[in-house]
Amino acid sequence: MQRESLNIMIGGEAGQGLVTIGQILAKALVRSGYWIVVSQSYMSRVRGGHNTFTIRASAQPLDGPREGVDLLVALNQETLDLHQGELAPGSRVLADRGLSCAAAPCLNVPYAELAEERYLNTVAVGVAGGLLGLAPGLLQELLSAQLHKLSDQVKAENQQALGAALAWLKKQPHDFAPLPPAKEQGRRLMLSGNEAIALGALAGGLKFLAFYPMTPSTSIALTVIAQAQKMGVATEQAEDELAAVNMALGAAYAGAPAMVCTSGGGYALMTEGLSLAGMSETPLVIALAMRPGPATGLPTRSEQGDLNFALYGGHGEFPRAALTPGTVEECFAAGARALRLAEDFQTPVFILTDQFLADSYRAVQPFDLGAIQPVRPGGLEPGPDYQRYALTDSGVSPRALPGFGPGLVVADSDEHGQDGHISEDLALRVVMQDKRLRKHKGLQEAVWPPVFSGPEEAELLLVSWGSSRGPVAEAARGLAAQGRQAATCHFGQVWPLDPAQFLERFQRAGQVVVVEGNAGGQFAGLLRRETGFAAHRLITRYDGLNFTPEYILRQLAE
Amino acid sequence: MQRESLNIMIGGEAGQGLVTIGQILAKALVRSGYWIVVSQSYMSRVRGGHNTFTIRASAQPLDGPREGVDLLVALNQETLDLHQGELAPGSRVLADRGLSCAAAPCLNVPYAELAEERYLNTVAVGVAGGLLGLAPGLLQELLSAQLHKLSDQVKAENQQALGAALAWLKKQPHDFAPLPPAKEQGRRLMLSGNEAIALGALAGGLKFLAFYPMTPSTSIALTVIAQAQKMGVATEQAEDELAAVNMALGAAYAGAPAMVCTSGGGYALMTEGLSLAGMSETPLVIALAMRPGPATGLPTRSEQGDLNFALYGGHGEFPRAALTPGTVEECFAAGARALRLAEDFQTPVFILTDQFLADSYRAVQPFDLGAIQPVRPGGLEPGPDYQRYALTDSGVSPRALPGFGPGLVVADSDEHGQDGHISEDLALRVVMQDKRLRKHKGLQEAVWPPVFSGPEEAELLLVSWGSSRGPVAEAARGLAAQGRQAATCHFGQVWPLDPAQFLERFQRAGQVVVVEGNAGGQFAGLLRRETGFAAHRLITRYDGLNFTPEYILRQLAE
Amino acid sequence: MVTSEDYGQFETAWCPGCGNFGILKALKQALAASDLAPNQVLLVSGIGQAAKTPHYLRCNCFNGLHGRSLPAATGAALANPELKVVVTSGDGCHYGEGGNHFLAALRRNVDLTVLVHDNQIYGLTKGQASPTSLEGMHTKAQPDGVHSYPFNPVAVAVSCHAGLVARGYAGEVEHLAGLIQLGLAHRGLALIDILQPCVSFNKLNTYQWYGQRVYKLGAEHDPGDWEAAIKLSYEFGERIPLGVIYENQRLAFQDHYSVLQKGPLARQAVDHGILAQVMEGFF
Amino acid sequence: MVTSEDYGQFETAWCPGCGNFGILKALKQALAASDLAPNQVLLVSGIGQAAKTPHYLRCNCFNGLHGRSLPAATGAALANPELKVVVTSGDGCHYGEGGNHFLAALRRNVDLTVLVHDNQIYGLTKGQASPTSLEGMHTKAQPDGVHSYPFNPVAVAVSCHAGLVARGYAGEVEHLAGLIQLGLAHRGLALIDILQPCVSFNKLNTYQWYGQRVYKLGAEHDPGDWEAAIKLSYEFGERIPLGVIYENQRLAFQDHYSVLQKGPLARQAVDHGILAQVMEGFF
Ligand SMILES: Cc1ncc(C[n+]2csc(CCOP(=O)(O)OP(=O)(O)O)c2C)c(N)n1
Ligand SMILES: Cc1ncc(C[n+]2csc(CCOP(=O)(O)OP(=O)(O)O)c2C)c(N)n1
Ligand code: SF4
Ligand code: SF4
Ligand SMILES: [Mg+2]
Ligand SMILES: [Mg+2]
Repeated sequence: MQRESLNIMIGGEAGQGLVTIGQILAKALVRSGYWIVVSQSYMSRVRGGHNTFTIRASAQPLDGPREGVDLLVALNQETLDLHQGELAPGSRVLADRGLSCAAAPCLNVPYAELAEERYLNTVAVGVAGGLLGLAPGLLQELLSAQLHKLSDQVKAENQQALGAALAWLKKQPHDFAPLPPAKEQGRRLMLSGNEAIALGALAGGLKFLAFYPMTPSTSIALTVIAQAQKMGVATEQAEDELAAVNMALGAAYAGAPAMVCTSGGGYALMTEGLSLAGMSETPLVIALAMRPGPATGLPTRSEQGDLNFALYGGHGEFPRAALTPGTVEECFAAGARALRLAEDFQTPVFILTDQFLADSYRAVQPFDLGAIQPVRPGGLEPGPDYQRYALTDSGVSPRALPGFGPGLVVADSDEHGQDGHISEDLALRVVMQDKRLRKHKGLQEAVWPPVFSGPEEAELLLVSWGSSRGPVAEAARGLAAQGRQAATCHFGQVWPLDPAQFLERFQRAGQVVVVEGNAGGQFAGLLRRETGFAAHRLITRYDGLNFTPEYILRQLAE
Repeated sequence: MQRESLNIMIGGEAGQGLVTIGQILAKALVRSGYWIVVSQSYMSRVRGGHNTFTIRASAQPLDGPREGVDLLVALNQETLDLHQGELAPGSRVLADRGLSCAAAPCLNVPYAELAEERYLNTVAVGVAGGLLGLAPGLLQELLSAQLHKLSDQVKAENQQALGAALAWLKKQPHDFAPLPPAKEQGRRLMLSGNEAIALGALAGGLKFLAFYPMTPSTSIALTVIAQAQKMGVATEQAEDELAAVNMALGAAYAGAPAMVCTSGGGYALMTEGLSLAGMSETPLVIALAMRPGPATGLPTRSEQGDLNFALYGGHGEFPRAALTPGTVEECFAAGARALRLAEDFQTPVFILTDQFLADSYRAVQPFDLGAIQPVRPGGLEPGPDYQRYALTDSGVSPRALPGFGPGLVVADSDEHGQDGHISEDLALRVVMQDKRLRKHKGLQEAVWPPVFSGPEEAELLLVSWGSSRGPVAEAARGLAAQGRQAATCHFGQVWPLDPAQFLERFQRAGQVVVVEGNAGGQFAGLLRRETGFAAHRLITRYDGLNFTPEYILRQLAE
Repeated sequence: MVTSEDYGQFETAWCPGCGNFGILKALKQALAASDLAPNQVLLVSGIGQAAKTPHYLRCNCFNGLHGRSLPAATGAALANPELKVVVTSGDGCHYGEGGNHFLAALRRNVDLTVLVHDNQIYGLTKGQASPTSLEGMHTKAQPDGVHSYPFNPVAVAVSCHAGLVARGYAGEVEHLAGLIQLGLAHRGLALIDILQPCVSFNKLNTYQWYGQRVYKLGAEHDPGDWEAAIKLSYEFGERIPLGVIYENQRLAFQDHYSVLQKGPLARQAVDHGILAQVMEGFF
Repeated sequence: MVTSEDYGQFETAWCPGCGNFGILKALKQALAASDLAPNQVLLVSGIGQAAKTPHYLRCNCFNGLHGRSLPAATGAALANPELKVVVTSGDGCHYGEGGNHFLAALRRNVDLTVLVHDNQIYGLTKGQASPTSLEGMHTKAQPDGVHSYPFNPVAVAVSCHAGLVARGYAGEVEHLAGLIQLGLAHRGLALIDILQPCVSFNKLNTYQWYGQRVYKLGAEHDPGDWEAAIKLSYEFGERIPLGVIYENQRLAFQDHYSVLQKGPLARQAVDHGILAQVMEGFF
């Protein structure tokens, strides 16, 4: 039996190192030419509990995760107990000798015999890698890379453990059906959504990042910080989110393209600064990685519940844009694009992601950096008569940087005149508010259009934004396989909307179903508000998990 | 010539005491049986600049302000220069001797001769009061009340100044047409919108108030604070708005019905706490007095620009209600009502007001306090098995207070079980989120229905929320006078909406015009989102001033 | 007689070996020794590993937002003066996100017992520097080392004339329980900054590191002597004093409120008669 | 040579007699005496009467949010090390709404000159207590008097080892100008807490009140002596010292950033070649 795709789940307690096992296996799969989609599920604790790292792999391109487990690498009995119900036909379990599983054939690995306890992870990599048919040399190489900072002895003992695992496996009779060999794919990166946002932002010209740690956004910051020196970026962990956003605004004003990253509660604290970005016309990128709320909610899980808050957060009215990447490639593009939009329109721009996509590793073709023009603010020298808020048709005033010329750059949080100085002239207020709001048109013209796929005249049109893109694409494929005329439409940007890009096709579709990870149908509400179009149906999810095609199909079948 | 209503404007610098003059005249008018609507316009400074206090008075009930000035009490030349264009036919100007006005007959008051400079305000009260035909005894009485804390000598000198002013006026030939005498009205209060919110909240059972000063919300807090000891309310000026909202939540949890008051930027800082109110199911009233944004904007002016932010502020999804009083009576009712809703549904409730209504004094019939049942939280003793978040059909769990019984009251910001303890059970998450969101239905059933007036089958239906109620009512009256079939619909509560209460009538109307004080048409957008109904037309205002009937009629005529 | 067992025994989500276990134990002991029953006690916390504490003992609990435990506790204390309000959160919560509330609470001298589980790191978010992290400490978020001067909570608390200021150590449970008991007995804000090893992320300030440095203050130190306290509060290096560093008898914040003399606000009926009198002022 | 006149003369929205006028004058003098041209200087402020200052002199200006001037200034200073960044806001802004940023900025020791117009009141919002209001002061918002212990910014700054800590007085313009000039010259955070009479709302801490108490520190005080500085920082009562209370030579925050050695970030081109190398780590 050969499979179209394979789900490998590594499960155990926090602190058992399952992410390390998962990353090595995932990278080995990518290097071997497979496509992957990783889903990580973890609890809000550092040790104990129950976490999983699941890799879906295929020799064909993949759009999203699937349910079911084909290979379960169980680091403890709890993993077996919790996940045996998900085991698919033909699946196998890898577990330590003492552990037992009724639902599927179990390879009981004699971990203790094969290596010291602290090399358990390495043994697991070896056995699982072997079962998956991954080349031993590749596993060795990735293991060394993983261990590059450690002592020679530790390295050697690890390689020994790997060898022992592979040798042991060879002697085990098993008929686990691996994936078909993959085509040679050339070199590809393995990136999570958050890493891609960070790298995209660096490609786009990021020069300043401030943040306050908050799951699931922190890895954006850590990715930037790790490269900050090399890339010439100034970063700072702020004392709170209020500081983070105001630092970013100060930096952006002074010429450093700036980003903050945060999650719901931290974003709440940034909304006053968001409004200041709107008023002071300071470029600002906010990467908002969503998790289930309200309040602290489920801090390590996924949700798309903060769309409304992103669109309407901040007091008063001002233009903004919201990018909602659905793939890791789109995350990278969004990182660069957000900086460009923020700079070109001098206003805040969101990148909305969620825990699922943030932590989801994928195989990605190398990016064409040459196609990205990094932002360079303040080409203009402030001349002696420079006016920061000069009136223009587009609403965008030529931007100059303080200290870069003889003139002065005056930015203000109060209503102000073209020169930036505080004013209580009420007629001027209207002129300046109209100026700022005019930028909406430019943002709308620059919008990333939604991406349709599938038949023009669809019986069913599944609409996604953000991370539901992949599951929706897979669900549509499933529907097509059932012979249904299913199309998809993905919004990689949800604001502004340009109805000309989609409305007519929505109106033509038999049934329009919006698929989004919240309870309220926030995007569906936005569509109706902006176009009058009421989606025929809503598929929501708010249990902290990402969508899967199976979930969507089940809902549709109800 | 006798007038239907009269506009009295007092203008001068901040620090010249024009509010004192205005308040005494306004109260004298109220005591004399007139109806009043006050509009205050002031700058963000303590001394200097240009402020006005305008009283519209009539022997008939009034709904809102009007443009034009019939009596201009000018405390400086600037007032004359700025406002002479607004002088109506038959108007008069009161000004000091040196000042001049070309546009209308000017009574040049010899202030320096009539009293010492520091009694200028008293002289102005005397002359203006005399012109308005107010009883000297009444003016004397109100002046004493105003001065009750001062020395006998100062009191005597003030009364002397008043007498001198009245005597001087008697000798001046003038044909200023005052208002017709008013009917005896019984005792009425003179209250501003903010005072009414505060008193309404006290009537409704307010026991705790935390705030951080912010125009135009501060007077709500100051009104409560002035009565706190008497009414048994604990109040505190917090170190910031983050503290204010979290103090209120702690107090509410522990059994004190609690309110915060703030304006846009301060509210932004409260949105994280708002979300906590939603998650922890803690009653919370937020009085949000709006002013033009974004950011600091125009801190002392009016706008209705934060509706979206009130409705969608806070991360995650949770139920809420938003009251939008349009009159001072509604402000009082909203103060009490908000506490009731917050307690009954254990969720945040907004009172949205704006600078215009906040500072607008009106004549108000005494309230029937007997009709208000003050909130008394925690009738329930926590028994040994008390569960703070017990599941119910309504979504509302019986609330008990910590320390009031043997059981324990556990409130949590994380997702939690019925017992309040943190949980990462994802199925439970859905159960609890559904429980919380079910409260929306109860809130919807309890909604204040919109108030229609005018013909059932209207050619034109003017829709208002919040402070635009009065101007819209007056505009409709103007249209009716022109023979047009104009009706109005006022939303004293904008969330939840129950379309059954209005949609059919909207659909029947010839043209539905939403009148709101922002640029984006936020309520119109909400209507469309929730009902699909797209208003035919939008009348907006965002120059910092309130609506007037004239403004609305001009816009309609365009 | 209340015993430690009345406060129950629960599974925690903490790492084995974490200093929080010692603090939890000491807290239960102190509550029992103070003869406080679970339903008389309110534990207020923020978010973090430390802030999970209220879920691990039987008591009333308001587990609020990261950094905002002090305002919530202040509100609760002003609503019901009969509750014994204890605040328990991390260094990140109190001195980072909540720094402004920390200053304000000290200055108010709210009658609260404030336990800061000071592990000099952000534990729950996996090991970034906290305000008390020492200069030069390396983390993934501070790969070049911490550049800020460490926050000295004890010094700032003494300088703001907080009611009682003490330092404890999670490795000295009995001593810590004693300090918490003193804190519970003190009327006014009692800050107990507790050195708390984080075995997962703080590889610098370990049990060994603390063990080599801490010493217990003896009778030679007079906590009533503010100048001595100020001086002592700066001792944090080769030697770290444990014990009560400062104590005064300033009026507790609650005691300024006459309404609180009448007990919990929820028990005081709203008097519409008085409100009617108040309204008289507006006629 | 830059002169005070280069900084212009503008109409203000302040009350006649306000202490802010003296501060504005001293600031202009100090900038001129430091030979800083308006386009080299960035004034960052929050919201309040004090925070309007940047509108009243010719210079670059970022007038941000109430309480958030320090983070904005920190960001600007990290983006362009060639700007001379001066922060000017009120006591409410810095010690109230922005208290947490104040602590963090002191600990970072960002190279900023921070002027706090300390009128011990909220001026712009018409007279509520500020963190530095003295206990017992009555206002409409505190009709029973202020209950909190007043915040001592100087003591907290010294305790956090801020670079330079000084106190000035709006009534002593020349002396204040000298302090600001020292602050501008100091590399690191220079806090200048400035006693500023508010003639409209603070009827307690008047010109007369301050005048009777202030005295200028002489050579007998060594700002390098931290212990002496700590002690002196608590002197605020019958006598109030003016002058530099503390100064150290800690590395300024910016000096930890190697990227800033290369000048303003806006002048440094993004190197996609290096990024391509970085990407190698992800293959
Ligand atoms: C507003 C906000 N920002 C960030 C977070 C994420 N967060 C949770 S715990 C924590 C730090 C915890 O550190 P500390 O308070 O020292 O507690 P510890 O885990 O070390 O006990 C952070 C940053 C949050 N929950 N809310
Ligand atoms: C978030 C926020 N809260 C409140 C306000 C209102 N506000 C403006 S200025 C001010 C206080 C000003 O006091 P201070 O900083 O001492 O300055 P001063 O006017 O005394 O110079 C306040 C509370 C605001 N602008 N923003
Ligand atoms: S991460 Fe540190 S503080 Fe958190 S539980 Fe583990 S050891 Fe304790
Ligand atoms: S209110 Fe006070 S601080 Fe503000 S300008 Fe007037 S005197 Fe100065
Ligand atoms: Mg910690
Ligand atoms: Mg002040």
